[in-house]
Amino acid sequence: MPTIEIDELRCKGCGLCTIACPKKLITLSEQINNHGYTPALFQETEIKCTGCALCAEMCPDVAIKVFK
Amino acid sequence: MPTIEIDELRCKGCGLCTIACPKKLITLSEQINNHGYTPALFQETEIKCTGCALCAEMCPDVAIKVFK
Amino acid sequence: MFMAGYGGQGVLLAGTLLAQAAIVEEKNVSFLPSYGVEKRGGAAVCTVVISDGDVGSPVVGNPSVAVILNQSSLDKYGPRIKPGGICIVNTSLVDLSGFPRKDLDIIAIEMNAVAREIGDARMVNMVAVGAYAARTGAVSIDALAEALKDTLPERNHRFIPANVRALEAGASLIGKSGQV
Amino acid sequence: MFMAGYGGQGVLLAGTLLAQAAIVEEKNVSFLPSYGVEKRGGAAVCTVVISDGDVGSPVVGNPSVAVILNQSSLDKYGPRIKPGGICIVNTSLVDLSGFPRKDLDIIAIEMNAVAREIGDARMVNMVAVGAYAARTGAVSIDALAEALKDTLPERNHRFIPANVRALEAGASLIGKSGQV
Amino acid sequence: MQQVFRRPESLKDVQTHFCPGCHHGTIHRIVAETLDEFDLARKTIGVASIGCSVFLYSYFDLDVVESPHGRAPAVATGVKRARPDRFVFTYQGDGDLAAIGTAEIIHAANRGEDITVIFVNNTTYGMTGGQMAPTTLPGQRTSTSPYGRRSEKEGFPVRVAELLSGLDGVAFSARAAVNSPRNIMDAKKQMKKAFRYQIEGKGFSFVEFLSACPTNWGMGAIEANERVGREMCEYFRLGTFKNTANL
Amino acid sequence: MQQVFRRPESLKDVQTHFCPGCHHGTIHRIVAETLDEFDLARKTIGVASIGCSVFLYSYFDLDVVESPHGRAPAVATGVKRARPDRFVFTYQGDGDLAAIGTAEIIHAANRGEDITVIFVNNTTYGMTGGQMAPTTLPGQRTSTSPYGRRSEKEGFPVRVAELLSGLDGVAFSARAAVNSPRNIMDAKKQMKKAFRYQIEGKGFSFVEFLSACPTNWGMGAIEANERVGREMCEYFRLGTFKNTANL
Amino acid sequence: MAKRLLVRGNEAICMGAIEAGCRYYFGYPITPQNDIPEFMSREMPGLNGEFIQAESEIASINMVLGAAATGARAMTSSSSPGISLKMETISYMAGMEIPCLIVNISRSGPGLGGIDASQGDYFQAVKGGGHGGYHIIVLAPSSIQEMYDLTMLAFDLAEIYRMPAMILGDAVVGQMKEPLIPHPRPHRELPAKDWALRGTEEGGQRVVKSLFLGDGELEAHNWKLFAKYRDLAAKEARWEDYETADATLIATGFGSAARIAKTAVAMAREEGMKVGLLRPITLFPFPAKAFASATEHCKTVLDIELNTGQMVEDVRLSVARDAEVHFYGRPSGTGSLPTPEELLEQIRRYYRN
Amino acid sequence: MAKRLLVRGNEAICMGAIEAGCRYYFGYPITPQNDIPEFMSREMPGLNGEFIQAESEIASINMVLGAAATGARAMTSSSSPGISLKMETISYMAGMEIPCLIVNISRSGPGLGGIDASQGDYFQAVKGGGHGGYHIIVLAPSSIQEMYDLTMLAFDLAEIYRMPAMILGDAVVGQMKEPLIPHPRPHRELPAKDWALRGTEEGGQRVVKSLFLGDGELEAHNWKLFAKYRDLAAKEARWEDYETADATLIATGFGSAARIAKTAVAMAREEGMKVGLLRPITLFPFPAKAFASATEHCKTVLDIELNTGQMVEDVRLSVARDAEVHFYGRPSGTGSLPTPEELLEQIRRYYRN
Ligand SMILES: Cc1ncc(C[n+]2csc(CCOP(=O)(O)OP(=O)(O)O)c2C)c(N)n1
Ligand SMILES: Cc1ncc(C[n+]2csc(CCOP(=O)(O)OP(=O)(O)O)c2C)c(N)n1
Ligand code: SF4
Ligand code: SF4
Ligand code: SF4
Ligand code: SF4
Ligand code: SF4
Ligand code: SF4
Ligand SMILES: [Mg+2]
Ligand SMILES: [Mg+2]
Repeated sequence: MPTIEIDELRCKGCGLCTIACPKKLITLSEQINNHGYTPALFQETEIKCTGCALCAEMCPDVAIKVFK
Repeated sequence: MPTIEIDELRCKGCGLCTIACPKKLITLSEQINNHGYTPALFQETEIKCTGCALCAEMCPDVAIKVFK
Repeated sequence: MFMAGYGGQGVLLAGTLLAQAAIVEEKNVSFLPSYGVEKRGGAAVCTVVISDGDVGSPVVGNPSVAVILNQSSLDKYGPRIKPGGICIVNTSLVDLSGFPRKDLDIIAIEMNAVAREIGDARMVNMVAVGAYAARTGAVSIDALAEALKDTLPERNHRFIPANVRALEAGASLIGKSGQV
Repeated sequence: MFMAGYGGQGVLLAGTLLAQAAIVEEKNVSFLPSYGVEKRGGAAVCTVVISDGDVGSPVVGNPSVAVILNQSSLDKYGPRIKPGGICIVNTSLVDLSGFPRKDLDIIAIEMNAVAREIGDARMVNMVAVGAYAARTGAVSIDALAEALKDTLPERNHRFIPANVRALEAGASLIGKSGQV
Repeated sequence: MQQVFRRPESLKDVQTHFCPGCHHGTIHRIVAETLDEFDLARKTIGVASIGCSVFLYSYFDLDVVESPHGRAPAVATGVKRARPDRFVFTYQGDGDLAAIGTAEIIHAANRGEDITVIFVNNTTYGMTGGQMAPTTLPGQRTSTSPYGRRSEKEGFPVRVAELLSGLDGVAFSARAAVNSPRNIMDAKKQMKKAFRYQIEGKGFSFVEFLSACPTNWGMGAIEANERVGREMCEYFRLGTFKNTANL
Repeated sequence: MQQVFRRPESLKDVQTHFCPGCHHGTIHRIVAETLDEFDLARKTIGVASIGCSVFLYSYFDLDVVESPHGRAPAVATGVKRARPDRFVFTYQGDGDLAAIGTAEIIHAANRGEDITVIFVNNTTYGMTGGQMAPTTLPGQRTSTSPYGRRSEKEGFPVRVAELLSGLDGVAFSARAAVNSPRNIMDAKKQMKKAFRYQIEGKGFSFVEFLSACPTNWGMGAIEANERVGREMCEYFRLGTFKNTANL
Repeated sequence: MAKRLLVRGNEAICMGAIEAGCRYYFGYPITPQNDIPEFMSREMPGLNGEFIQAESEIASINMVLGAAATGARAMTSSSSPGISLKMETISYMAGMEIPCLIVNISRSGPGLGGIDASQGDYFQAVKGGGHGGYHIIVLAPSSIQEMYDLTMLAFDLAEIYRMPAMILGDAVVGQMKEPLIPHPRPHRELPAKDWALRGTEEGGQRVVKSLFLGDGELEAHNWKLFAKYRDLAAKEARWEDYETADATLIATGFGSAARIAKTAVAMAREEGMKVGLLRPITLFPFPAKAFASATEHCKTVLDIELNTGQMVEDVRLSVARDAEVHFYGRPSGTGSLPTPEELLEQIRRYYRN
Repeated sequence: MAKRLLVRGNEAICMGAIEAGCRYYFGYPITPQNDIPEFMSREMPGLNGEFIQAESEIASINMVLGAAATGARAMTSSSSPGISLKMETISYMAGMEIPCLIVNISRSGPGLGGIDASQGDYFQAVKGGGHGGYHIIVLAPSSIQEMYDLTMLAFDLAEIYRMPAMILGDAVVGQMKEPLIPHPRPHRELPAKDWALRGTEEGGQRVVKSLFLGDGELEAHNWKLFAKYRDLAAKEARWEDYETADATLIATGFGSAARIAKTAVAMAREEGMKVGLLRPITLFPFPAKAFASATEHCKTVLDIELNTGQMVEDVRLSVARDAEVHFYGRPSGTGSLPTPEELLEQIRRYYRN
């Protein structure tokens, strides 16, 4: 099943992946990480990740790996 | 009667007036002037100067006065 | 006086406020900021020298008072504080357990917590300044309150009361226990 | 040795030729050109120092020999010639009547006329060099003739005979009268 | 299961200093992917300019030379002439390329140097704190146009990709944006074309990237990203302005 | 009998240092006539550049400031901003304007500075002895392109009038030649239009003059004059490239 | 007590410039002096002045050249690499005798270096980094009040001597905030600007240029400039003298280094050492006589600079022949600003009773 | 006797550069050095090298930076105003430790000035006209043979010390023709260029830069550069000593001025005066020790320069404490080149038996 992995330490919480995902599977955390950012969280609902990698393409920090 | 006056000391003998005059009334002298140039000479023949000033317009050294 | 934290904690604003308060009290003062090349996430550091006479060097090698707002600042600047000096630490973000110096008067305040308590998490810097002022007497809380007018841009004057509350909260922690 | 004229008289070529001839004779030499900012009609001046030993200064304040090709050069440089020195003058273009110095060995040559006589009006510079060489013995006419090969670009080598004739014509004027 | 998206090899696995949502990161990745794709990384010499991208060597695993502000095209010219067998690119901001470096970019382009120029237009001087750039939009407030850019005194934004395409030496000139996955795909295609021009020795190639600078625009990352599509793409038309060999 | 052609008043009655047949003289006269015509001479500040026209102040009876090589448009910007009530023009060669001064001309033009730029294109560096210029024609031999300009390494001649007309700040841009009485008449018209733009406060105006440099082209004056019409006018098209107010 | 404002050094320069009547600012961004163009971009429009962010440092100094050639007070500011780019034009302006103000809030080098406070540009400023052997007036403030006052002075001296003037500061005096007492521009007799361009309707032709081709003309022009420099040295050298009268060691330095050194000197005095500070305020003209006379009695000088040794050459050229000049340098970069404690250590090292 | 060619100084530089293996020339026209780009434009194509007439002096020095960063021998040449424009990049190259050759056939200034021989750029060349406190190697030929030989030396020293080198000449040594004996480039041990860029396929990443932001990094880098300068002074100072052994007056000067002075000294000797000449060949490193030891016994020094006084500061800083240093300057311009007779007059003025 397609999925993604977000590198919490690389993520700067910009949120660009959240608007890129056509399935709206990514949100920003409420918690601040070590660098002071609120990183992105991947959470599947009944809608599943298609592995389209649009989120990863949008991520300026190359913080997302996509598997399919 | 239209005529022109060539300032011998300003003339650098470039000859551009000679090709500009539609009546071919200007030639270059054989004699070197004080600055080492062969200045232009105005000489009417049976053909007369029309005062068209084309020679003066062409002269880079503003060495020609035109009267009409 | 030396204050260090990370960008966004309001270190430079706090330093400016202190300097302005010194002016209110007709003292001499210098405020020297310094921050990393990166615009975000870098360290923010400033030195404020308050004096009744001439202010000499705006750079201080071994400050007698340091206000430390985050862990990396303690690690970096902790060793430089003058023996016998005062070190005011934001223990919300700093773990003092590994800090070796015993020759300092260490004042530990959970500044983030205090700030949250008074209702504005961003007021950590004001809590720190309040504590500093109360502990050292370098400037009065009144002068600080007065100075806020010149320090904050007009459009932020509506936040002055909140800032004053934070200053007072910081001061009161000193006042309460003499030594926290 | 100092040579001055106006641009177009071949002063720099003449100087280079002299320098090259000195090399042919295994002497030391320096050639220093100088000319006005304007590309045309300016003054052209050069200094050639020939020596059996080291050449020191390429700049000479009071040359012992001067070759003067036009009037303005005489006016400007005449006064600088070393007392007792030699002054070779192109009287085709220079009027010596107003020249006050009596302490010089003045050699007057109608160089333009001489050049025209041998058939090439542009050879004024060569006439001058020939006269100079003959008068001072600094270099031989043979060395000059030899040097022409290195001085003139390949495509002008066909003019070498004419140049040599001019050199010789200049020299012969000295030869003939010892002192013109 | 297979990894279908990964960090390109020529991009080092380190945290960048770029602000959250800064498109420099995206553009870095696109450049790195293209280098990987053509297997160029190990025969490349990169030319860094002065701006937020000055740390090129910290992020790209390439030989890199730093150049004085605005001079990267001249430096790249020197590199390429000395090592014509290497792949050479510059990476420059709009302050760097379109202001102080105007003469250098125009003449490197006009000579048709066999290099690739990557131009990041974020309508401001990012590194120095958001001053007005030659590409700042009319009315845009920056730290040195506090009342908004007044075109009658400060001129209009320079459209560099179009300007350069007017020079005979330019083989390829295009403008791309990275504000949406779709534009990113297009941007990669333009980057590939530009690289192919150099690989095939066909002359000067140029890609302008519209880029967000959330920090100096005083916007959140998402809002800044939207501004690129809304305001910038309108003034700076995306597309190919010159493509001499039709690659 | 009446004098129908005379030396313009703002041109001093002195011999110039220009070589025989050099078009700088003609262009000087055209500029002076236009100044006279609009009665501008006494409220003008001229900006001289470095090149054969460096002695502007010796020939024009105007207040003049000299500018470092290539920087005349920046100097003129400073003059005009400080004295907006004065008429300000620069007079620049192709080495000066199109090489070292590229950034300054492009940005003064782009800002739409209210100045007039007189650009003399003679396809070479006249004053320094005939080196290759950005405007040197393909194949043209110069002292630094001894084998002829090789476009593949040295690029193509820059068409400045066209290039500038692509900038929004430019109000008027034209190219003229002075190689025949007819072209001289046209050139005067272009000069007048350019001046009117500034007089009416309508923005940046620019006229490029094709010009002969017999000395460095290694030609007689007449032959050089002919080359302008034969070779230059072909590559550098005469005409108006921008005329925003249709003056 | 007059109203004291808490002002950043860079802004004090702007306030001084505006008070001095400067209405033309041309610049280009570079850290750590961006406060200056930013301040001027806010203020100039309202003052009927002009602010241009030019396409480069070269363009900006040439805009200054143009504006100043009309007699207007004009300025530019930059930091080290940007100042290097201005060298050609500064040489022109010196040769053309155009007054103006150039601010260098210098940063650490060479090359791109860093943005920390540095004094690596002393030679460039004082000896003439441009070609042709010229000098400009160089003032080195060490407090915010001086940033303000010396800016006004710079404009006046520039006009009196018809030459460019420079404020040479760094990130310490540029970024620091201190109380500033603004005051009206002090009155100084200024010569008429009979050279300024304005169109001949106001008189005969005026030409502002540096090209001199007549026989001997350029040499005479150079000696004329040289005479100005000597005049400046005689009349305008300024320095701060702090406790040197009985000193057996004199510390010296300029700008921010001197400011730090002063505290070290005070600390030394507290320890009973007879130490003083002689701080050049004008770097050009260099206060050579002050050094000569101070070293009549005090034979040990310790020069402190944020570089590997520049002003020390002028100190050595100025002191009495038998004086010893020591040097302590911290070429700057991140984390390299010396502290008063560190300088006190150096004083102890060379101090003899 | 080997074949002697009559060669112009500017061309001797080109011949030396080509013999030294330089195949990359980038320049921009300016009098009086146009022979150099013109020569190189003729020769480079046939030698499989590259000649670019760049759009400006700034572009040319940056092309040099790029080519030299790959380890190639590259050069540029210009004259004073053009050299001023290169200051920023020269500071970069010093900071980046890139070897290269810069030729300055300097002209009279300041500003546009004139095209006559001048030594007004000594300070700029030697003290570092760019920002940040760096130095470059500066060699001052005074004959055509030296133009050739020192050009080769400059390339080697630049590589050995990894820094830019400059030939500082003027129109006299640039335009003058003298016999030249060409010879193969002398062998010198050169270090491996393990820093040169070449693409990582030949090893790990290489970066050529001058930005150092780590704590203390830039300061350490500056001290490292400083150590090179000291090393240079110890190992590479070169000078000509002419009859100084028994001299009671030593004349000094560099380049063309020294050449003229040498004849004046010879004339003085002929008059029976004990006069010598000490001519620095390397201006940086300055041969300070030669001056110190020569002035152990000879207490009068007469420095002659084509400016209002520049090298004289280094002479003063170098001589024995009790030596007197006099200065005679002719800031140059049309008609201002001093003659040997004139300098002899100056020698007489200061000569004491
Ligand atoms: C000669 C010089 N001038 C100015 C600077 C300061 N400076 C550093 S980066 C920069 C411009 C940054 O803007 P841009 O090129 O648009 O890049 P961005 O940071 O926006 O990506 C400037 C002006 C410098 N380093 N050198
Ligand atoms: C900074 C600088 N670089 C180079 C020069 C030398 N120089 C003088 S005039 C000139 C160019 C002349 O060419 P152009 O601008 O085409 O004018 P022209 O003489 O052809 O009319 C040059 C390069 C200079 N004076 N200053
Ligand atoms: S791969 Fe596609 S579907 Fe999956 S999280 Fe990313 S954008 Fe959403
Ligand atoms: S785009 Fe990347 S950096 Fe931004 S929030 Fe998503 S994962 Fe984090
Ligand atoms: S005025 Fe006309 S006709 Fe008369 S000479 Fe001149 S060109 Fe010829
Ligand atoms: S055009 Fe003028 S300069 Fe030329 S020959 Fe005729 S009169 Fe003389
Ligand atoms: S300042 Fe702007 S350009 Fe620079 S890293 Fe931040 S967002 Fe990107
Ligand atoms: S060199 Fe050329 S441009 Fe200069 S005056 Fe002579 S002909 Fe005219
Ligand atoms: Mg930008
Ligand atoms: Mg030209």
